[in-house]
Amino acid sequence: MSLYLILIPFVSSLILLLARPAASRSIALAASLANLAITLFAFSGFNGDGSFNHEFSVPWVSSAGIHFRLGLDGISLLMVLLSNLLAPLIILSSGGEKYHPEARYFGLLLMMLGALNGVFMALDGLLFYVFYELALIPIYFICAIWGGDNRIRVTLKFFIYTFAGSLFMLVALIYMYLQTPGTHSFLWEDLVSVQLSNGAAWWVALAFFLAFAVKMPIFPFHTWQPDTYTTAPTGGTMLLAGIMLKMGTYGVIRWMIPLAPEALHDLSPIFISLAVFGIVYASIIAIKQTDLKRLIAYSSIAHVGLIAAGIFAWNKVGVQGSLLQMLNHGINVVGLFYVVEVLERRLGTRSLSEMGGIAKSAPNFAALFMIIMLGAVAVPLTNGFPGEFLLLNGVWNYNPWLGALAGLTIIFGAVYMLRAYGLVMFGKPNDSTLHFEDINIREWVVLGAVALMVLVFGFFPQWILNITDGSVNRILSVVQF
Amino acid sequence: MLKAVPIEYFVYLCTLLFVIGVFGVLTRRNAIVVLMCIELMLNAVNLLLAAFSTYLSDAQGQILVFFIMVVAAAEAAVGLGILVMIYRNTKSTDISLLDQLRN
Amino acid sequence: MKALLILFVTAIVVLFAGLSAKRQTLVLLALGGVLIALGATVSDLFVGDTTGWNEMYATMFRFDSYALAFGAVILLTTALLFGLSGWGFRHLSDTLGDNYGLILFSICGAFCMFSFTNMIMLFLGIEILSIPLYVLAGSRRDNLASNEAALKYFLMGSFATGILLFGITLVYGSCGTFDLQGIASAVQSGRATGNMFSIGILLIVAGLSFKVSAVPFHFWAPDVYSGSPNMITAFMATVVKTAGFAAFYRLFSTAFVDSGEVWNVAIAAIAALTMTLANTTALFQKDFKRMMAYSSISHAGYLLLAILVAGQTGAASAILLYTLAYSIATVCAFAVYMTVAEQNADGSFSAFNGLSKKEPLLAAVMAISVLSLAGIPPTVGFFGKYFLFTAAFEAYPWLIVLAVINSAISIYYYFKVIIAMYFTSDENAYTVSVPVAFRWVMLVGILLIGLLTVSPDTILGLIP
Amino acid sequence: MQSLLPLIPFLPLLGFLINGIFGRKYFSKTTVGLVGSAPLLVSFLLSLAAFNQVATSGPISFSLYQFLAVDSLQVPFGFLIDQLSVWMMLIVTGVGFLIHVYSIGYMHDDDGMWRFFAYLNLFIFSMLLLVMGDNFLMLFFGWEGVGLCSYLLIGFWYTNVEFGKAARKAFIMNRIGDLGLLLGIFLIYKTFGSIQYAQVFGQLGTLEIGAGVVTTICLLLFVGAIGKSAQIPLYTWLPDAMAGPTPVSALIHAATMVTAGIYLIARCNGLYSLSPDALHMVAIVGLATSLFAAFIGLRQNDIKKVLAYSTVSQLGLMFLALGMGAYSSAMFHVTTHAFFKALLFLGAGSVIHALGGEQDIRNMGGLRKALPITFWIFLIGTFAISGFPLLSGFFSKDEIFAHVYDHGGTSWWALASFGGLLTAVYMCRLLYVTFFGDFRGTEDQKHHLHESPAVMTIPLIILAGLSVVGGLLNLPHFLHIEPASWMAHWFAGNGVTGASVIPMGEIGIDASTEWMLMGIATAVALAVIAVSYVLYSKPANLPVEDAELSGLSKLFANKFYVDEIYDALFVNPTARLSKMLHYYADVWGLDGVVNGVGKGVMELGGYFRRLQNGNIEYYLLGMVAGIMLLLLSVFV
Amino acid sequence: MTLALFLTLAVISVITALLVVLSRNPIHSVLYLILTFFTIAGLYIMLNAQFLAVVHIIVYSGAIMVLFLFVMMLLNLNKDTEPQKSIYWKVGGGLAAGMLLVTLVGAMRGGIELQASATPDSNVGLVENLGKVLFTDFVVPFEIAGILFLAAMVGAVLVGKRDLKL
Repeated sequence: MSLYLILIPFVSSLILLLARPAASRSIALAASLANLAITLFAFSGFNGDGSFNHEFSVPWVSSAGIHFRLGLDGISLLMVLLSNLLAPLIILSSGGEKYHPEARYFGLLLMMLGALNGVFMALDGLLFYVFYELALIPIYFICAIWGGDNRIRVTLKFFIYTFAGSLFMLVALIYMYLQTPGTHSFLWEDLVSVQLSNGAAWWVALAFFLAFAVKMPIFPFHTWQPDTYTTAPTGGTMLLAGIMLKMGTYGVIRWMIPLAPEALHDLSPIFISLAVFGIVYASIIAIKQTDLKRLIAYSSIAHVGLIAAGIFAWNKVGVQGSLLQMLNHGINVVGLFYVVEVLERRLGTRSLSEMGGIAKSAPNFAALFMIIMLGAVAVPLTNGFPGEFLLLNGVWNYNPWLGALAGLTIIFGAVYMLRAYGLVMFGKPNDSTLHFEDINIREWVVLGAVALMVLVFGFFPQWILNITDGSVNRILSVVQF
Repeated sequence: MLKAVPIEYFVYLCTLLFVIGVFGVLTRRNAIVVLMCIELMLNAVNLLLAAFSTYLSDAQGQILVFFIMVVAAAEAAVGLGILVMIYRNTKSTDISLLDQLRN
Repeated sequence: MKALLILFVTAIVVLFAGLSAKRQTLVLLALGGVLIALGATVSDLFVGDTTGWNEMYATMFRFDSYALAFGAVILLTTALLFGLSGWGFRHLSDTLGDNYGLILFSICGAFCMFSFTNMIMLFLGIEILSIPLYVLAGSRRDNLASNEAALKYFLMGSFATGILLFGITLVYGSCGTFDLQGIASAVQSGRATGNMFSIGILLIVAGLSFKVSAVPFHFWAPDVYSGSPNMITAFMATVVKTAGFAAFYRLFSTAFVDSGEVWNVAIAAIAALTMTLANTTALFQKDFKRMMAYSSISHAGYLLLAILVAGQTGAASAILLYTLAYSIATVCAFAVYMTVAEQNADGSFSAFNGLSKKEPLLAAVMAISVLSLAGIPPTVGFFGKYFLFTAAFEAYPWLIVLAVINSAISIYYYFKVIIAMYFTSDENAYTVSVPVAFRWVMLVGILLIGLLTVSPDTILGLIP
Repeated sequence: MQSLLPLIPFLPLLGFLINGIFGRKYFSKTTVGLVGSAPLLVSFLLSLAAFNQVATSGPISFSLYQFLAVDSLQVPFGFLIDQLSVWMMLIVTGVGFLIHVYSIGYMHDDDGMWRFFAYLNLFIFSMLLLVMGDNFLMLFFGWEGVGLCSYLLIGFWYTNVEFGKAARKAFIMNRIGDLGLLLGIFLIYKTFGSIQYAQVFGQLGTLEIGAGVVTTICLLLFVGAIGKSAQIPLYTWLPDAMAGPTPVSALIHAATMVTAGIYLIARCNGLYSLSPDALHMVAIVGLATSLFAAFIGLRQNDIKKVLAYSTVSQLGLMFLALGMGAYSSAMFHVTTHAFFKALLFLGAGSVIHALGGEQDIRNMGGLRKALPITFWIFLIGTFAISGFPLLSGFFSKDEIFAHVYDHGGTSWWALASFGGLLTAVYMCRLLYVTFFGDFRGTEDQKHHLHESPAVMTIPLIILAGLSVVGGLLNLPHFLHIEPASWMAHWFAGNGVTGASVIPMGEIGIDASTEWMLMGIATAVALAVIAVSYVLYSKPANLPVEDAELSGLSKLFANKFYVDEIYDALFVNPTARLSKMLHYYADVWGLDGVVNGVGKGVMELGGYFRRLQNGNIEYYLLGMVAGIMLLLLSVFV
Repeated sequence: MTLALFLTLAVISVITALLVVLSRNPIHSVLYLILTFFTIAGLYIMLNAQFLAVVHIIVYSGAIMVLFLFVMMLLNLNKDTEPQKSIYWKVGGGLAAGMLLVTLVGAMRGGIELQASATPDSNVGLVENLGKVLFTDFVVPFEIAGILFLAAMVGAVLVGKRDLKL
C-alpha cells in the first residue's frame, strides 16, 4: 500500500511529462485523489501503537545494506495525510495560463508529491536522503520556470543552499551507517541503536541540524526563503511552505533526534534558542512588509520556528503539538497563499498599498480569507490554536522564559496578520478593487475546503493527535536525553 | 667495474641529465627543441634503467629500455608530424604563440 | 584478452576498409567490432574465460574481473560514442577509417592499462592509449584550435611520460622488479623502504595524475578538451579518464598498497586541490565544453578518494560505478551538446537557450545527464559519489566534507545549462534536428542511467 | 433537561451560522433580526432552567468530547454550570437578548445587518464558552473568541480605516493580555497537573505550593484580566472601541466581555486568596484605573467616549473590590453595571440614532423634549451609576466602598470614593449637557429629531427597571431587609469541588460605620447631582473647544497623552525595528553573509582561473612546481 | 680507471646536455644531443650492456635525430634567430630545475639501497640473454608494441595528410 503512494504519482508524472496530454489537470487531480483515497484507506486497520504499518521492503543495494523500505507509523501517516490532502487542493488551485505548458507543471507537481510521500515513509536512511533530494528537483523547476522576478538567481540560491545543507546530512548518515555493526545497514532501527560517543554525536547532530535548519528554515539559515516564496509561482509556494518545509521538521523527529540523542542534551538549548529567536525576529520583520506574499513568507518562518522549538523541547506535549501544527500550518499556509494568488490574478499586484476595500465587493472571499487568517493567527477553535497551545506549553515546560518569548508570536502574529487583512479587505475601495470579482466556483472549492479544515481541525484536534499518539510515545521512549 | 663506480653516481648523473632535460623543456620556445629535451629526459631514464639492470643483475630493466626506445621513436614520429602540421598553419614552431585556448 | 584481439583486428579491418568503403559501412564495422568485443568481455565476466590465456600471460596482464568490468565500461562507452560517430564524424572523408582505427588502437591501450600485472605493460598501455589521442586531438588539421590542442597535449603528455618513467625506474631500482606482486612483496618484506622508492612512487603519482588530469597536472585538460573535435573530447573525457583511473587504482591497490604512508598525504592533497580548483574555476566558464573539462577534472578529484583507500573493500567497485555513471552521463551530455552546438556554431551556454521548448526530450536528456554528473539523487551519479564517499569516509572524513562542499559548488555551473534550456527564453532563430542515431544513443544512455539507479548492485557486484 | 443545556451556547452559534451563510442573500432584515434574537431568548430561558437546577441540585458539569489529550494534559470540551457561571450566563443571555432586540431597530438601516447579528451571536457563543467552560482552556477559547468578535464588531464599518485600526488595536491589546493568561494556564498545568477547575481548585487545600508560584499564577492571570477588562496599562483600546455600533458598545464593551476579567479572578478566588501580594496588585491597578479613567472622563465630549471611560473606571472599581477580597461584591457590581451601563449605552445609541450619527455632546442639548423616553431612561442610568440612593448602583458601590474601608483603610476608601464622586460629576455633565439647555445641532438634525421605535425603547425600559431594582439582589445586612446579601449567599453555595464557589466575604465593621459610609456616599451623590445641574445646564458652561483648554483640563481631554506615549514607546519603535531588521539584519546582514560565501567562492575561482592562461610554458612550470611539492612530502 | 672513465663520460654528457639546452641554434642543439647520446652509449658499454649501446646508437643517433634534423631543414629552422625566452624565464626555469634537482638529490641522499641479487650475473646485458627474456617473459609487451607502432604510423600519416577539402 505504501508503495502505491509513491508509484501512482511517479507513474502519472511520467505520463504527463512524456505524453503531455491535454487533460493534464484532470489526470493530476485523479492521481492525487487516488492517493488521498489510499491514504484514508491506510487508516483502516492502522495500528496506532507506534509500530510500522503497511511495510514494504526490498533490498535495493544489498551489498551495501541499502533497502527500499517504506512504512507508516502514526507520524508518517500524518505527514502523508498532509501531503495528500493538500495536493488535490494545490492542483485545483494552480494551473491555467500562468502555468504553460500545464502538463509539465502537473507532471513536476506529481513527481514532487511522490518524492514527498517517499520522504515521509522511508525507513532507510539513504532512501530518505534520496527522496529528500528528489523532492528538490521538481520544485526547483517549478519555481524557476513559472516564477517571477529574479527567479533564476533566487531559485538557484535556494537549490544550492538547501542542497549544500542536506549534503552534510548525507555525511552524517554515512558516518552513522559506518558505525552500525557487522555488514553495515541503513535501516532506521539499526541506525537508531548505534551508540555514539559524545563528540561524534555532536557532529552528527550539527550536520543534521544544518540540513533541516536550512530546509525549514530556522534563523539564521532562512534567508533564501522569503525571496524564494515570493518569486515562486503560487503553486510552488504552496508546495514549499505547505509540505516541503515539513520535510525538515519531520526529519528532525524521525532522524535527527533518534540518531544523535546523545548530543541533544547539550545542543538543544542552542537549537531552541535559535528557533525561538527566529520566531520573534521573523514576526517583527513581517509587521512592516508590503508584499503580501513576503509577509506570509516571514510569518511562515515564525511558525516553523515554533514547530521546531516544540520538537527540540522533546517532551510529549511539544512533539505532539509540533506534529499537529505541521498539518495545520500546511493547511493554513496553502490557504493564505491561495488568497494571494486570487488577489494577484485579479489585481496584478501583491502590494498591500494597492489594495483595500475588497470586503465590499467580494464578501465571500473576505469571509473565507477571514477564517483562514484566523487559523493562522491561532484563534481558538481554529486549527492554528491547539497546535500553538501545545507547542508553547511544550517550550514553556522546557524553559519558561523561552516559552514566554515564543509566546510573543501570538501577539505579533495578530499584529501582522490583522494588518495585512485590514489593508486588503478594509478601508475604501480604490479604482482597481472597486470591481473586484468575488471568487468563482473553483476558488470557492479550494478556499472553502481549507476553511472547513481550519474549523474542523480546530474543533477536533484530538482526531489528529490520536493518529500520532502511539508513535510519539514510542519515539520518545526510544530516545531519552 | 661494478665496484669501482658506486650506483649512486649513476643515480646522480641520471638525475642531473633528467633535470637538464626538464630545464630545457622549461626554457626553450622552439617546439622541436623542447621535444629534444624530452628525449634527453628519456635517455636519462634509459641510462638509469640500464645501470639498475646491471647492478641488480636483472635483465628486465634493459627490456624496458627497449620499449622506451620504441615509444620514443613513435612519439618522435607523431610529434614531428604534429609540428609540421602546425607549421603549415602558423609558419612557426614557437610554443609561446599558441595560447588561443585559454580561459 | 579476446576483446583486445577483436579490437585490434577490427582496427586493422577498419583501416583498410577506410580506403574504399562507404561511411555507413565503416560506422557499422567499427560499432560491430566494439559490440562483439563488449559481448566477449561480458561473457568472460559472467561465464568465465575458458581459453587459459589468462594464466599463460599472467606475468604481464591478467583479465580478471576487475579488468573485464572496466573493459566492459569503456567498450560500452565507446559503443555509445560510435553510435554518435556517424553524424559526429560527418566532416571527415578520407581519414574516417584512420580515425576509427586510432580510436580502436587507443582502446587496446586502455585494455592494457587495467589488466597489467607488470609496470612495463602499464607504460606501454598508457602510450598506446595516448599516442593515437595526440593525433586525434589534432585531427581537424585545418583548425588552429585543434592543432594547438594536439601540440599541447603531445608536449605535456610526453613530458609526463618522462616523469612517469623516471618514477618507474626508481621503483625498479628499489625493488628490482616491474612485477606488481614482486613490488608488493618487496614492500612487505621491508626491502623497498628508502627515499628513492618513495620518490619513485611520487613521480608515478605525478605521471598518472597527468593522465587523469588531477591538479596541478591538469593544465592540458581544459585547453585540449575545448580544442579537440567534439567526438574526441567526449572520448577523452570518458574512456581515457576511466582507463586512467583503472590503471591508477590497479597499481596502487596491488603494488603500493602497503606503502600508503608515502603517497597518502600527496594524493589527499592532490584530491583536495583538484576538487576545489576545478569546481571554482568551472564557475566562470561560458563555454559548455570547457565547463565539461573542468567538470571532468573535478570528478578526478572525487575519484582520487578511492585511490586513497586503494585495496579497501568497495573502493574498486566505487570507481567502477562512478566511472560508468560518469561516462554515460558525459556521452549523453555531449550528444546533446553536439546536436545543439554544431548546428548552431555556438558552444556557449546561451546556445541552449529555450531548448526545452524546441526539443523537450533533448533538453530532458541533457538535464538528466547534468543532474547525474552533479550527483543529485536519485540519479546514478549520486550513487557513484555515495560509494566513493562511503569508501573513503573513515580514513578521510575531512576530505569527504570538502568533497561535499565542492559538490554543492558544482551545482552552480552544472545548472547553467539547465537554466539556459528551461528558464531562459529562446532568442535563437535556429532549429535543431536530432539525427536518428543520436536518439537511440540517448535513449540507451538514459535507460542505463535509470537501470543503474534502480539497481546499482549489478555493477557493484562485478568486482568481488 | 441536562441534554438541553449544551444548546445554551450552541443555539447562538447556530444563529451565527444561519445568518452568516444565508443572511446576505436570502433573508430580509426582519428575518435576520429574528434569527439573531430568537436563540438568545431560548438560551436565556434555558439558563433560567439551569439556574433553577443549580439552585435545587447544585452544580452541573458535562462534557461533549475530549478536546485534547496529551499526556496528563486532558482537556474535555466540557462545561461547568455552577452558581458563578449560571449567573454570568443569565447576564449574558438576558442582557444580550435585550440588546439584540434593540439592535433590530438600531441597525435596521444598515446593509450589513446580517453580518452584525451573525457577529453578535458569535460573540454570545464565545462569551458563553468563556463562562461555562469547566477548564481554563475552554475559558481561553471564549476569552479569545470574544476578543475576536470585539475585533469584528469594532471594525464593523470596515470602509472606515480608522475604525479598522481601532479594531486591530483592541485585538492586539487583548492578545497581550491573552499571552499572560496563556502563560498562567501553562503554569497552572505545571503546578497542578491539570487545567480543569475541579481538579485545580480541588487541590488548593491539599497541595503544597510555594507562595511565589501562586503569586506568579495569579499575576499572569491578572495580566489577562487587565487586557480583557481594560485596566492600566492596557485600557486604551476600550475608548477606541467605541468605533463599533452602539449596541456593541453596550453588550461587549460595557455589560459582558469586559467583565470577563472580573469573572476570571472571581473564578480563581481560591488561588488569589492564597496570594495577598497578587490581591494587593489587583487592588492597586483597580484603584489607579478607576481614578485615572474618571479624570479623563471629565473632559470628553464624545457621548460614547464618556461612557467608555466610565466603564473603564467602573471596571477599576470592580478590580478594587476583587483586590479587597470582596469577590461577590465585584460580581454584584458586574451585575448592576451590566444593567445600567447597557442602559446608558443604549440610551446614547438612541440619541445618536435620533441625531443621525452625531456623537459630540457639544452639538446636542435640550433633547429632553424631543426624546422623552430616552431622557428618562438616561436619567435613571446616570443616577444609578452616580449612586443615587436606592438605585442599583448605590448598593453595589456602597458594598464595595465598605469592603475597601474595611480591608484597605481610610485612605483607600477616600480615594475610591473620590473616584465615585468623579463618576457622578462626568455622568451628570453628560446628562445635563445632552438633554438640557437648547438644541445646538443643525436645523436638519432638529427637523429629524424623533423618538426611537418601540423595538428599541422596550428593551430600554426593561433595563431601566432592572437598574432601579437591581440593588435588591444583594442588600446589605445592616438594612435588615430580607433577603439580605442574597447574591453573596448564592455564590457561597457549594461548587463542584464541594467548597463554596465564592466564600462569603466578611465585613468587619460595625453597622454604625456602615451607616455612616452610606450616608457620606449618599450625600456626595446628591450634592454632585445638584451642583452639576447648576453648572452644566447653563449655556455658559458648555464644554469649550479643545484648543481653548489648558492645564489639567487639557491633560484630561487628551487622555493624559497615553496613546501618544504608547506610540512613541512601543508602536513606532516596533515599526522601525521591523524595517531595520528587514533591511539591515536580514537582507544586508544574514543574506549578505550567504551571498558573501558565494562571492568568496567565485573570487577563489577567479584566482584559479588566471592560472589557465593558455600558455604551455606556464603549464609546464606548474607541473614542475607540483612535482616538487609532491616530493617535499618525503621530507615531512 | 673505470671511475675516471665514468667521470669523464659523465662530465662530457652533462656538458653536452647543457649545450643542447643553451645553444641558440636548433641545429647545434641536435648535434650536441647526438654527442650526448654517444656518451650515454659509452656508459652503456661500461655497464656491460653492449647490445643496448648499439641499439641506442642506431635508434637515437641514426633514426630519431636524423628525423629531427630532417624536420628542421624542412621547416627552415636552422637559424640563430629562434625566438628566445626572456631572461626571467630562463632564470625562473633554471631555478625551478635547480630546485627540482636539489629536491631529488636531497631526497635520495643515503636512501639508495639496491637489492643486489645473490648471484651477480654480468651477462644480463648480452644479446642472447636479453633476447631470451624478451621473447619468453616479455613476448606480450613485444607484441603489444606492435600495436603502438602501427598506431603511431597511422597517426603520423593522418597528421601528415593534406586535407582534401580545405
